[in-house]
Formats: sequence, C-alpha cells, structure tokens
Amino acid sequence: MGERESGAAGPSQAGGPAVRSGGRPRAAGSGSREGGQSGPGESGGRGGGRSGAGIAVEGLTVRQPATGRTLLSEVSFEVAPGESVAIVGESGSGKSLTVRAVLGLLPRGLEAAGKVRIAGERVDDDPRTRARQRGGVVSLLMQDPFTLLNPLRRAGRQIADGLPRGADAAAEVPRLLAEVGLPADVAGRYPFQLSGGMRQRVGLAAALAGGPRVLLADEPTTALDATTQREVLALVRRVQRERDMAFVLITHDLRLAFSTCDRVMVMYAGRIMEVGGAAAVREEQLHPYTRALLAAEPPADRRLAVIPAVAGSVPAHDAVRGRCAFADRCALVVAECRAGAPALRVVGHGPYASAVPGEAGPSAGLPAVPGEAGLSAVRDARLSACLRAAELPAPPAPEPGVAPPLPVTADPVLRVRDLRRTFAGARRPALAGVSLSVAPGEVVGVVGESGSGKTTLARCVAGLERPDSGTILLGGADCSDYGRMGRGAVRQARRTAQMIFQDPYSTLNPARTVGAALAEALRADGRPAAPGDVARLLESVGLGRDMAGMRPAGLSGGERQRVAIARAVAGEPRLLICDEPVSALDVSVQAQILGLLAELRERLSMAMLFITHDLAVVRQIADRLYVLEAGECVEAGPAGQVLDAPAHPYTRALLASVPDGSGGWLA
Amino acid sequence: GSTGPAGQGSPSGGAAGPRDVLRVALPSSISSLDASKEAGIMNYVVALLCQEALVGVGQDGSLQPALAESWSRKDPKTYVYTIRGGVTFADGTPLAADDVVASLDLHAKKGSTSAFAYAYANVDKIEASGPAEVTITLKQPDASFAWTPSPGTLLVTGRKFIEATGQDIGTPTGKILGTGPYKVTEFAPDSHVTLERNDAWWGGKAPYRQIRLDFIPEESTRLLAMRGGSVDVALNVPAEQIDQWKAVPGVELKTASDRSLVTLAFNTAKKPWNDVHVRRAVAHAVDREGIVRSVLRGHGQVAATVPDPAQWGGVLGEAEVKSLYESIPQYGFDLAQARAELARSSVPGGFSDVLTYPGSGPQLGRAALTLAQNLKTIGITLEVKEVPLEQWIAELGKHASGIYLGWYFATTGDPSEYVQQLLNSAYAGENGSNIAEYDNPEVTGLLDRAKEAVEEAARGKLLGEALVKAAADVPYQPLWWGEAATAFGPGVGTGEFGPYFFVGPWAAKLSARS
Amino acid sequence: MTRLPVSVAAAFAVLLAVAVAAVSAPWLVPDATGQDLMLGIAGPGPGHPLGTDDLGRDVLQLLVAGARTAVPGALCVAVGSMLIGNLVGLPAGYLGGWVDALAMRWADLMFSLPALLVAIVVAGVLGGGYGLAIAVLVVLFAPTDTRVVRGAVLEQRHRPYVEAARLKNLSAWRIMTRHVWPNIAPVALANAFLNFAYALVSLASLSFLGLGVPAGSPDWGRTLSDNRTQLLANPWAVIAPGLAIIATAAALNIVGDWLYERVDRRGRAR
Amino acid sequence: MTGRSWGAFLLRRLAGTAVVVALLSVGVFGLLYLAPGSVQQTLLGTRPATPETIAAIQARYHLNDPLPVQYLSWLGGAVRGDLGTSIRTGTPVADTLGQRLPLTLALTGYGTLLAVLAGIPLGVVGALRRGRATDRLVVTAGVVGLSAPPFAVGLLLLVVFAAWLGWFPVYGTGEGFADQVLHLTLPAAALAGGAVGMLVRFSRAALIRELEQDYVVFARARGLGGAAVLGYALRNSLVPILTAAGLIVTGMLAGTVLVEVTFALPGLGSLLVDSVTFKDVPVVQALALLLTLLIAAVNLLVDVGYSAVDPRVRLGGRAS
Ligand SMILES: Nc1ncnc2c1ncn2[C@@H]1O[C@H](COP(=O)(O)OP(=O)(O)OP(=O)(O)O)[C@@H](O)[C@H]1O
Ligand SMILES: Nc1ncnc2c1ncn2[C@@H]1O[C@H](COP(=O)(O)OP(=O)(O)OP(=O)(O)O)[C@@H](O)[C@H]1O
Ligand SMILES: [Mg+2]
Ligand SMILES: [Mg+2]
Ligand code: NI
Repeated sequence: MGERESGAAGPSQAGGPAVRSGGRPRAAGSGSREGGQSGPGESGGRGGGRSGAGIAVEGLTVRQPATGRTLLSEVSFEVAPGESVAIVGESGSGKSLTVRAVLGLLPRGLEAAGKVRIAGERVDDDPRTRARQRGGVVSLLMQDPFTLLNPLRRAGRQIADGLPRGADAAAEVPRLLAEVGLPADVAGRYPFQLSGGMRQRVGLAAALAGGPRVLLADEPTTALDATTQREVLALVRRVQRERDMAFVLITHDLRLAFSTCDRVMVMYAGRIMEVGGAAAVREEQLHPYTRALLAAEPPADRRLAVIPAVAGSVPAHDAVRGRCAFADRCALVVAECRAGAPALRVVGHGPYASAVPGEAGPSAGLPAVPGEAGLSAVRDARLSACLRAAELPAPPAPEPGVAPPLPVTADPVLRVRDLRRTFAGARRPALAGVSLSVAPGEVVGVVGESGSGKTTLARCVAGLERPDSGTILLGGADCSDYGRMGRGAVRQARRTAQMIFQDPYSTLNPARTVGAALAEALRADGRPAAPGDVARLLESVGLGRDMAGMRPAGLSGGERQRVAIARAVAGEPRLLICDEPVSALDVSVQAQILGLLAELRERLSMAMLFITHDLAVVRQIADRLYVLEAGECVEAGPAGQVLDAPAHPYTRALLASVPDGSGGWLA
Repeated sequence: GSTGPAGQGSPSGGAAGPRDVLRVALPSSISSLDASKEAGIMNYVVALLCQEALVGVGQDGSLQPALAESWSRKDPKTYVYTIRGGVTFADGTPLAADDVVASLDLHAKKGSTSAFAYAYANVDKIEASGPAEVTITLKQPDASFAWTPSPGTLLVTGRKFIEATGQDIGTPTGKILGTGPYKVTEFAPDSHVTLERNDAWWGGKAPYRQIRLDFIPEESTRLLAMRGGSVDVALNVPAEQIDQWKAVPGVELKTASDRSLVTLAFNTAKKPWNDVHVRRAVAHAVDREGIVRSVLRGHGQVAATVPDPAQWGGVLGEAEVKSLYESIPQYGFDLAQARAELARSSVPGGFSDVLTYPGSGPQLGRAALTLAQNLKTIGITLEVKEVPLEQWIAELGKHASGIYLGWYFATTGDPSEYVQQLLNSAYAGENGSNIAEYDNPEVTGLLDRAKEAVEEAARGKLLGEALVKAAADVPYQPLWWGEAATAFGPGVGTGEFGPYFFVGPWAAKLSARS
Repeated sequence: MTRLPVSVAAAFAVLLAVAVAAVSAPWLVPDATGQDLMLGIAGPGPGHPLGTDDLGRDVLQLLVAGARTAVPGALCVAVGSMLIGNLVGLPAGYLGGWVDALAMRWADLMFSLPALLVAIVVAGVLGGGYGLAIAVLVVLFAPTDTRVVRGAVLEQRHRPYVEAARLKNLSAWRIMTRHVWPNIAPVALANAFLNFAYALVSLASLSFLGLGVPAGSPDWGRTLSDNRTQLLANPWAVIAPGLAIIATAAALNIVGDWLYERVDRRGRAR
Repeated sequence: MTGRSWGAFLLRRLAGTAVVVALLSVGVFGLLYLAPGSVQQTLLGTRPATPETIAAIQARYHLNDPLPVQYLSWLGGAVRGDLGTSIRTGTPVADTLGQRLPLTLALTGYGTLLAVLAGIPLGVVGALRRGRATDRLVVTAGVVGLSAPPFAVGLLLLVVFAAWLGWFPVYGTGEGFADQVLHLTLPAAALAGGAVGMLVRFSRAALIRELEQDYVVFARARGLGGAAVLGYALRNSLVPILTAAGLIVTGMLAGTVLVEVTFALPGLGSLLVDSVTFKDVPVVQALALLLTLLIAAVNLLVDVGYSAVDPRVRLGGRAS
C-alpha cells in the first residue's frame, strides 16, 4: 500500500472542507479543490436531489456558555441516502454530542453553532422545522435499550405515538413490528416484559414509525450481548438498505464500524481526526490516532505478546486547543503539531480513488451502490487532520500470535466444585453447578453472555456472596461459607484472594485519598504502610508517587483502575479475581491495564480468575478458559484450543459475534 | 343536622326591623349542657337560658323569687319553698313540687356524681310537703344554704325527664329540659348550641325567636367575626383586646364585675412559704395597681380581700362593707419593704419556685410574669409555667406546690362562699379548697360560728372578723376582682347590665338597638 | 467553583443573622423581657420600631432574643434525630438482616403516626415543656433520618469500594464509619437542614398551642401566639415573629435543598 | 398482581395496621395514666368536693381499677365494636367521632385538592422553565409554603380575606354544600400551604429527573409533540408525587388541629386537643385508632395508586 499513500494530498482551504457525499460526480478526481467553497445543500447538478434527503453538517461547534467550555469544534460531514457512516471514538470524544446537535436535542446548558441541513433544509437556525423534521425525516436510536422506552407505556402504543398523523395504528404497528422481526403480540407488552434485544427492536420500530429518511444510532448495541448485538445491527442495516435511509452509527469499536458501515469518521477530543471508506481506513490509517486505536484493540484470532498501548487518555477539547489534539500521546509528534490546530484535509483519494466498478478491492464485502461509481469514489475520499498524514510510515505488519504458556500442574490455588446459587425470586439459578480450578500463576478466563453467572461466580469465590451449595477451596482451605469460618481463617482467605471490579468510578471510596486507601490496604494485609511503601505500591502499577494525595474525583478511569489494582495486590495475594476489569474502559486504556495485569502476574507469579464477555480480551490474557451459559459450564480447556476449535455451539456463536472488521461479518 | 321549626322566617333576619336570631360567640366550648357535669362558667350562660332555680339573683346581688314564689327559714335547719303556679316546662308539662325534689335529689342523693353535690352535703331531707311546697331539712344550721337553690347550684328540671334521660342529661341526644325562656334544639359539643324560644315561659315572651351560641376559643377569630357582622354578642372579651373591640363600628362594650377573684395563695404548710415574712415579702412585691392597669387595661379592681364588695348584698350594708374593707390589713406594692421582709425571713438570700397558671387565663400568666420580674429584684426566682387548665386544677387539688394562682368564680351572691372555702381549716388537706392549707383555729372558729348564725348581720360581722384576722397571716394575697367585658353588636341593646346579668335568663333582657 | 445562587446567598445571610442573634442575644438585648406595664401595647414608634406587646416589652428585642429560644430547640431536634438516624440507619442499611428489619418496622410504626399529633398528645398529656417537646420531636423525626441514611447506605453498600474494603477484612464497624459514612454524610446533613426547618415550624406550632416554651419566654412561636389577640392593635407583634419563623425555616429549606442538589449533582457527575 | 397476591398483600397490611393500633392503644393508655390531673378533678373544677362525690365519680368511671383491668375492659369493648362513652360529654364515642369525622375529612380532602391543583401545576411549570425567573419564583413560593406554619397562614388568611376583603366567612362550617365549601375554603387553604410547598418540590424534582431520561430524548427524537412528551414524563413522575401525596395527607390530618383551632371548627383535631387535656380516655383511644386507620387507608390508597400507575408493580415486574 505504500505507493498509494503518496497520492497527492489535495490543497486544502482553511475552514476545513466538508466531507462530500453523492451528487458530485467530479469531485473524486479533482481532490475536492472546491471543498469549503459552497455549502453542501446548494450543490446543484444532483439528480432528483437524492442527496437532499441526507444530512450535511458544516462547522458544527458545541459550547457550554455557563463555563465557557467548548466541547466540540469544526465538525463537518455529509451522509447521503442509502449510505452508512460510522462515527468512532473513545469515550468523551464528542460522538453523542454531534448527533444530538444534529437533532437539536443537546443536553440543557449546551449550545451549538454551525450549519446543519437535513433533507436539504437548513435547520440549525430554525427550531420549528427541526421539530417538524424529527420523526418524519430524521430519527434517533439510542444506546441503552433499558432506558429508551417509556417504562409505563405498552410497546405498541409507544410505536403508535410516533406514527404520522392519520396513520392507522392498528395496521401500522404490527407491520413495523414485523419489519424489526418481532411478533405482533409484543405490542401489548410493557418494556419490562421484554428482553434487551427486543426492547432495542421495539425502539427501532418506534424510531422508524415516522418513516424517517435519516436514521442516527448512538451506540445502539453497546449494552447488548455480543450475539444480540450482531442480530440487531444486521437488522438495522437491512432496514436501512430497504428504506434507503441515510444512516449514522456511533460506536467506540473500530472493528464494528468497519464491519457495519460504508464510511468511517474518527473523532478525538471533540474533533474529527480522520475520515475515509471503511475498507480503506481498515487497510491503512492516515492518522496516528486511528492507528493507535486500532492497534490497541486486541485481536480475537491470536494472542499478542504485548498489546501496543499509548500512554495517557483522551483529553478534554479545551485542554488541547490550538494544536494537534493527539500530539501529547503521539509517537510521531513534531514541533509543528503543537504550533497550530491542523485542519482536516484531503490526503489522498484512498485505494479506490481511481477505482472503476468491477475492480473490487481486497475487501470484497465493501458495499457499492450499483451504478454509481462516482458516488462510491467520492465516499472514499480520505481526509486526515494529521500534518504528517502524507509522510506517515507504513503501518507495522500485524504482530504474530504467541502461544500461551504451558499449563501448570501444581496444586490449584482455587478449586471450585459444583457451585450452585439461586437468587430469591429468580426463574433460573444464576449458578447451576460450576466446577473449576486455578493453578498457581495461571490465568483462567471465564466467558459467557450477560447473565450467564460470571459475576456471581466471582463474588462467591471472593466471599461476597454465599453459595447455596458446593465447595470453594482457597489455597486448600474450605471457604464455602465465610460466615462459619473463624477470624483467622477469614483473614487467611482474604490474603489469598483479592478482587478487582468493573466500574472504575465506584471502585474507590470518593471520600478518601489514594494514599489513605492504599495505606489501609497495606495495613490490612499485614504489610508496612509508611508513605514510602505506598509510593512503591503506586509505582508498581505505573502511577506517580504524587498521586497519593489525590482523591478519586481527580483521577481518570484508567488511573482509578490502577489504584484499585494496587489496592488488591498490596498484600501480594496468590489469586486475583478480575470481574470485567477493562469492560468499562476505552480501548487505549484497556490495553494499558491488560499490560499492567500481565506484568503483575509475571512479577508476583499471581494466579488470576479473569472474567469477561470479550473474547478478544480473554484471548490476550487467559491460559485456560471456561465458557458459562446460563450458570452452567459448557466448555473448558486451554484458551487457544477453545477459541480456535470451539466444540460447543454456544462457544461458536460467541466467537461469531466478535466483529472481525470485515464487511461480511453481519451477513 | 340542625332543623328549626318549620314555617319560620329566614334564619338571619333582614336589614329592617329587629333580628329574629341572636348569634352569640362564647369564648370557650362546652361539652355538656348540664352545668353540674362540667366545671366551666360558660355552661351556665347556656343553661340559664333554659333552666331556672328556685331562687334567682337580683341585679344588686340579693336573692329574688324565681320558681319559688316565696320561701322561709322555719328554723335554723329548715327551709320551706312555695312553688310558683302556672309554670310549665318547655315540653309543655306543668312544674310540680315533685319535679323540684327530683332536681334537688340529683345533687343531694347519696352517691351523686354531680359537681354541685358539695353544696348539699349538709342536707338531711328533701320532701314535697305539699303540691306546691318543698321542704329542705339540714343536718347543721347553715345560713348560706339560702343560696344553694339559686342558679349556681340548682337548675330545675322534670322528674319524668330525669327518669327518661338518665345519664344522657346534657348530651346532644338528651339535652336539657327547663322552665326557662328557651329550649335547646341542637347541641354540638365544642361547636354550637341552638336554642328556640319557649313561648310558654311564665316570665313573658323573649325577644329572639332563636339563639345560636357558637364556641369560638380563638380570640382574634371572634373579633373578626364581630367585625364581619356574623355575631351579635360576644362574651368575656379579653381585657387586652378591649380597645380593638371598641374600635369596631357599632359595637357597644359593657363591663361589669364577673364576681371572680384572682389571688395568690401561699402554701402555709410548705417551706419556705410557712414563714410569714416570706409571704409578706412576696405580697409586697406584687404591683396590683400596675397589673390591673396594664394587664387588665383597667377592667378589674384591686382585690382588698376575698369577696367582692358586690357580694355582701343582704348581709352587710354598703357603708359597713366599706369600713370593713378599710380595716383589713393590706400589703401594698413596696419593693423596699419586700426586701426588708425577706431579710427577716428564714431565706434572706432568696430562693426559687415555680408558679403555674392555666392556659385559658393568659391574664393570670401576664400577672405572674410581672410578679416574677419584681421578685427577681429581691432575689427570688419564680419560674412561670403555663399548663393546661385541667393540670392546673389538678395541681390546685394536690396542695403540693408552694405558691399558686387561684382563680375563682362565685356561683352565689353570698360573701361567705369563698371565704369559707379558702380560709376554713375544714377544707385543708388534699382535694380541699383551702389551698393555702391555712389553719388558724381562731379564724376557723369564727367561720364555723358564721355558718350557724341565723342573723345576716351577725354572720356578716363574723365573716368580717375572720377576714381581718386572716389577713394578718397572709395566706393569700388577693390580686384582683375580675370584670367581664361583653360586646354587643349593632342592633343589640341592653338596658340593665351588671355583675349578675348572666345569672338568669339574660337573653330575655336584651332588646333591639337602633 | 460555581457561583452561589442569589437565593442561597440570601438564605445564608438570614441564617447568619439568626445565628448572631441567637449567640449574642444576652449582650445585644440584655433586657429583652423587660416589662413596661405603663406603656402596655403600642404600635411601632420611636424607640420601639415594631411596637410593644401588652406587657410593654419591645417586640424587636423579643424577636432578637427569641432566636435564642426558637433556634437551639429546633437545632437539637435536627441534630438529635440525625444522630439517631445515623446510629440506626447505618447498621440497618449496612448489616441488613434482623437489624434492618427491626429498624424498618420501627420506622414504619412511626410513619403510621402523624408526628405533630403525637407531639400534641404527649406534650399535652404530660403538661408540655420545652425539653419534652424537643424529645418527642426527636423521636418522631428520627425515622425520617433513619430511612434517608439507610437508603443512602443501601446505595453505597454494594459499591465495589465497600466490597473491596470487606475483602480487605476490615471490621464492619470500620467500614461503616470510615468508608460508608463519609459518603452519606452530605445526604444526612442536607436532610438535617430540612428537618431543622420542619422542627422550627413544629415547635412554633406547639408553642402556639401552649405546649412549647414556658410563658413569657421570648420565643417566636410564643410571641406570635401571645400577641395574636393584638392582630388589629399592633399587627407587627404578630407579623414579625411569623416572618421570623418563615424566613428562618425558608432559609434552612433553601440551604438544605441546595446541599441536596449539590450532593445529587456530585453523585451523578461521579 | 393476581387476586391471590392482592389478598395476601391486604392481609399483611391489615396485620401491620393491627399491630400499630394495638401498640398505640397501650401507649395512649399508659400516657394518659401518667398524665397529671384526673377525671374527677376536671369534672369538678375548682369547686369543692366531698369525699363521697369523689368516690362516686371514681366508681362510675372505674378509676380505681388497676390499669390493666381498665385497659382490658376498654379493649374488650373496642373489639366488640363498642368504643365506650365519652367522659367529657357523656355521649357514645362512636357518635362523637361520626359527627366530627365528615368535617375533618372534608377539610383534609379539600385541602388536598387545593394542594394538588396548585402544587402540581406549579411544580410542572417550574420544571419546564427550569432555571428561569418563573422557576425561581415557583421554587421560592414552594419553600415559603413549606416553611409557613399553618396557624400563621390561617391568621393571615383570616385577616386578609375574611376581615379586609370580606370574601369569606370568618368561622363556622356553613349549611348546604355551597355554603360549606365557602366556609371551608380559608381553612383548607391554610392547610394546603405546606402541602403545596411539598408538592411543588416533589413534582418539580421528579419531572426534572424524568425530563432528563433517555426515553424523553428518544420520544422527542422520534418527533413526538411537546404535549405527548410531557405526558410521558408526567406519568413517570407520578410515583414520587404519589409518595408525596401520601405524606401530605398524613401531614394534613395533623395540621387540621391547628387550623381547626384557628378557625373554630369542630373537627377531629380540636376534639383531640380537648379530649387529651380532659383525659377523656375513651375518646383519645378511639381517635388514635381512627387516625391510625385513616393513615393506613391513605397509605393503602397510595400503594394502590402505585400499581395503577406503574405496570411493573401491577404485573410483578422488577422496577429497575
Ligand atoms: N451536558 C453536558 N454538559 C457538559 N459537558 C458535557 C455534557 N454532555 C457531554 N459533555 C462533555 O462533552 C464531551 C463529549 O461528550 P459525548 O457524550 O459526546 O461523548 P461520547 O463520544 O458520546 O462518549 P461516550 O462514548 O462516553 O458516550 C465529554 O467530554 C463530556 O464530558
Ligand atoms: N443480587 C441479585 N439478586 C437477584 N438476582 C441476581 C442478583 N445478581 C445477579 N442476579 C441474576 O443472576 C443471573 C446471573 O447474574 P450475573 O451478574 O452473575 O451474570 P454475569 O454473567 O456477570 O452478567 P453480566 O455480563 O451482565 O455482568 C442473572 O440472571 C441476574 O439477573
Ligand atoms: Mg455517547
Ligand atoms: Mg457481571
Ligand atoms: Ni347544625
């Protein structure tokens, strides 16, 4: 690909060109010289105004007047009918704000500026048109299926509420339900009587009720199981194609974006970093940030020796004003990067700039709108906000996989036999007889869908939950019921096993300083707790000693998780129970934490019970795997074996639902 | 529900002509129509519109014929009453001697729970000695018994009514039956009473067809009600509000002695109050003039002794009363003397005590506060505490405190009533009325002789002597004789008004005012 | 740092003034209860900006001195009920089980009683008195605090930081006092402010019925109650103590609400 | 909820209420026993009494029986539905309560109605205009309402509306429906003051919270009209508002005491005050019973309200 990136970076005007969409047959070849000269909506010469049915955003800026903060600046893009664009970025990069600003539904206290056209109509200065357009022209699908429906209203009526005036609800609601693959009787049910996936489908039906021509979806599947996620996304895409809607998908998962959308727009700290066709970006990233992001996402198909991680985390928009937002974390930074904010420029026309129909790229799954070669070409225009976009070194070849360490055969540090637990009022047991063992120094992964009992297992082992039956042996001692153990035995068990939790925001006591928390942990584990010891502990998890004086409120999610890890390993336990320790973190931070855990394991020769729903993550860290389904262990074995040659259909389904970045994934 | 007789005019009459309905606001509620079942004063105000006694009280405080045409004291122990003829009860049945006997028996029978029973403790026999004659025989001679069949301790009702109604007398269902100018049509305890005119009243035709008495304890509400023209008569207007009532256009305010006494009582059986110097010191520290002037707005009289001068009617002449009162030793407001007395006492450095007063008597509280302030300057700390009326009464009965505020309403026109109750050592001890536990054999002797006296003048002399003697020991420091202010709204006039106005069928004495 | 809203600033000013009055009343108005029987009741005039009551006491001085009676009682109620609420609610929420069941049945029982009515019955039956009224209100208010504290504890109890502390084998007492409590204290404090205001109003109501402070005390509720017969003669003697009660209670409510909102916002912003 | 679980729920509620009533009646009995003063003294007042009279009164009211006997005889009567006879008025307690209950219920109901009619719309306006001048006005009014003791408000209303403007009568209950409404307006308004404050606070906070929820944003994004979206949010804020309403009704029952005293209304509140000071045990006991039952009924209504409003309660789902 090296020769292609030398493709001339088109001269760019200040003010940042908008990403043009269809209806501009010539733009492709000329490297969009006209970029920024004319407003997107007025672009004439478009047959039948098809593009008028999409959205065009130019110079969108979102500010919070009360504090004077800018949260989003100079965001420009277009989406044509039938086209799907993914907005990708880590938490806080401004994805949701972009979409909310387009809809005119910013949270209270925020203000937007810039031009927004929906279906050809300028709406940013016209709240009435905007209100009129919502539902009928543009609609939104939101992230959390558990909160997006009115809990007190039957599904059918909620769908009917969005129907255009005069529509026949009795006929339309079942039709919409059928369109999203739900039986008609769902209409009579309340949201709490539906599963998450069904709720999201009802949400989709409700969003479609007004017959919108533009559909915006803000992480519509993040809260769903991997398997459900795939089904819902496939459904959304199918409906979008059938209705020929313009579609914007927000996600934090680059591979998911590649797999589901035609084009990808990468955001960072409230700015656009890179734009390009999905396949093209997957092939070659023209911004160091995109590269770092992709590199940090662990692959599901092989185990890496180290996951490349960039230090630090996403800054606030204003913290990196007047320079390249990524400069501080960039390995390729030069002085100019800090001299001014680099504009988003056309860098080349991507691998398909000169492509003609029929000459499909390596990615066979790339959707191409039949008969509209030009359009497809324009879509592939590559833009990047990196000064050095044209001179970036070639991306390194994918790291080869490494084999997991050999199994240990020593006496297990943890042995669980036939563990059962049923919660009061639950229909089925959370744990229905799980047995497993963890050898010293071994990392054992536990995977499964949401609700499969992973957390319950971890909490039982840690003694936070009392199992109904079964035995738990920690270091040989029976720890099945902490209530019946002596003080000494409990202390011994606590020193043997420690745990880290999922949510970095509530894992630390907000009222205590980091130093106090760690000193307490050291004391509790019978270690010296002088300031020097705390500092050493902090350093062992990659934090500065000055952090001891801070309170959790001042820390980022990654830093909090590091403190939590430090607290857990203060007494050098023999077993560390990790309940989804990286699920709530951005990929870049996730990579850091995974690296830290691997390092600690080496240094302390600690065993780990690693719980996650993410097969790619578990692949990177676990030596052996247990697969849980509905409280039962359906498959177990060395990680490589289970993931490469799954024996159980459930495991296979799990594996299939991991996005591989290819366009064929949804099929 | 309230239903008046059918076919009558609109309840609250028109602008022209005298009103048909009289609306009265009472300052406290009553829970029973039967005055012998409750301790309140307002019960009489209602009951006396419907019921009468054998003898009545004239405006001068003397006994007058009422249901008894005449009476005589045949011997020191025997009273004979001749019943008036042609009197009927409100239900139409004629009054007979037997009804009177039954009414008397309510209180005089052994095991009576009536609050009037004390007055009949000395009664030996009651009988209808003729169709229109009732004879009462006493165990011991008692001159003041003449007052017992007066409205304070007797309200005549019918035997049939008593037998039919039983325990329900005075309740909303049982109501009361009497021979008076009005009869009760509706009674809602703590809310209102509605009376209807008894056209067959022997005394003539009462001016108002209907009287509605509302209980409005909240003073400002009552004032606003008068201002708004929704009441015609308001009883017992508080002294501190008198100016505001006067300011209401058309309202006429009449004040008269209400035969009440407010007195400080010192428990002579309790330290340090058993020391006469302490009692004198405190007595000297009371600014009675100041209290009457400010707390009572001048609507009261500094009390020189226990009975109000107006209570001597028929016992002593006006001049005799005057000279008697001048001879009673007084302890005027003089802090220097108070200090001197205290210095001579067993507690020269002062002491502290608690003085309670009933919540229904805020003026008592204010008086107590001024006393407390004065006492502070001589080194005595007096904590003033407001307590509910019932608790205050209970404490009066226990005789356990050192200092009390006593508050008495005379039910008769007889001067001996409270003189006996407060000074006679027979009434000392728990539940006795002698709350000072005053025990001076000399005084008690004088009082016992007064009871037996047949001659009114002799009785008066004995009582006077007792009062003078007792004053030297200061068991009580009388504060004031109360005055009650009654507000008459526009349209209501009253010719005569005095201390005994409400002792009798008072509403019959009202007239329209233009 | 966000700027203080005007209303909150005003509320703090009112509370400051009341606090100053309460603390320094003996020096500010040493002779507040001084009577002037000659003067008696009078409307506002020179020397007496708010007039005098029927004992000739200066209404303004009574008000200033009244802060000393009205406020500490309500404060006692707020603090007392908060103490009980914390002492009961913390273990109830954290330990659960029978401790919780017992505490909640107790709270349910108290909630099925109308607080003010019970206060009236008890104070009325036992003859009133300031201390008694306060004690009764403390007992009646405590369940609210208990519930608030317990609710807040329940919310914290399953947070990982608490569980991590349990995993460190810290004693339940230590976890409750050192870990959970500091995080719920702001909620309890905010609630205490609201209780403070409600106690002020309740005590004034009891005084109004003659069941609160002793006669003659310069207490707002008492002054209002004593002078309500003077509504037309010197309305200020009624309006001024009424305003004092309302203004103080309102200020407390505003501060309480503001604290709550801050806690809430902090909770949501995480 | 199925019929069976409804039955169980009701049964549990009833049992709870019975326990409360039983505890309360013991408490009240003991309390009245402790109280200074005695029935015979209040009956006789400051008048002198002969020992015979005192003995007769004590015998009549069983005052000499040991306390447990007195209590049990009361309890026996109460269980058989005989609440006894008032010592103070001599009327059957049930009659007395029956006469006064309508007024207190009317007052409480009217007050609640006024509070709901004023409080909820104000709260809604505040929430919709959040942070603006209207909102600040609403919040301030609510706080003042919450901070104003009912008796003070009552006096104020009396002076302004009855004395100065003369729009309403000063006291009494009136005859006939329209007249009664007129008579009860000021007392109900005085009573409603605090409730309005509470409702404003609760409904505003609840609505603000709901308006920030995802489903509201989603509804707006789907193009639902302002009224429909407000309907969504309002329905969801009903649960906290119902909770507040329950507290309000209970609070009002207590507030009636002060208001009934101020406006000279013969309701349960003034009866309680009078009976308590009189040590009229049967009446106080019956009142305690009645008020507890009323509160239990209100709480039950609130719970029924929850299940009417929230299908998760009704259909046994877990409210998240
Ligand atoms: N209501 C608000 N007030 C102030 N700042 C806000 C508000 N909403 C979002 N922000 C800030 O704006 C930035 C962008 O937020 P946004 O929600 O768009 O991020 P995002 O990319 O959607 O992240 P996530 O993946 O976590 O949803 C963040 O830094 C966030 O803190
Ligand atoms: N405290 C609890 N009370 C009742 N049910 C519970 C409780 N905790 C978990 N469950 C139920 O037990 C089952 C297993 O839950 P668990 O949290 O162990 O699953 P998980 O695999 O960790 O899921 P996730 O990936 O969503 O975290 C679920 O059906 C859940 O609803
Ligand atoms: Mg987002
Ligand atoms: Mg889990
Ligand atoms: Ni009537």
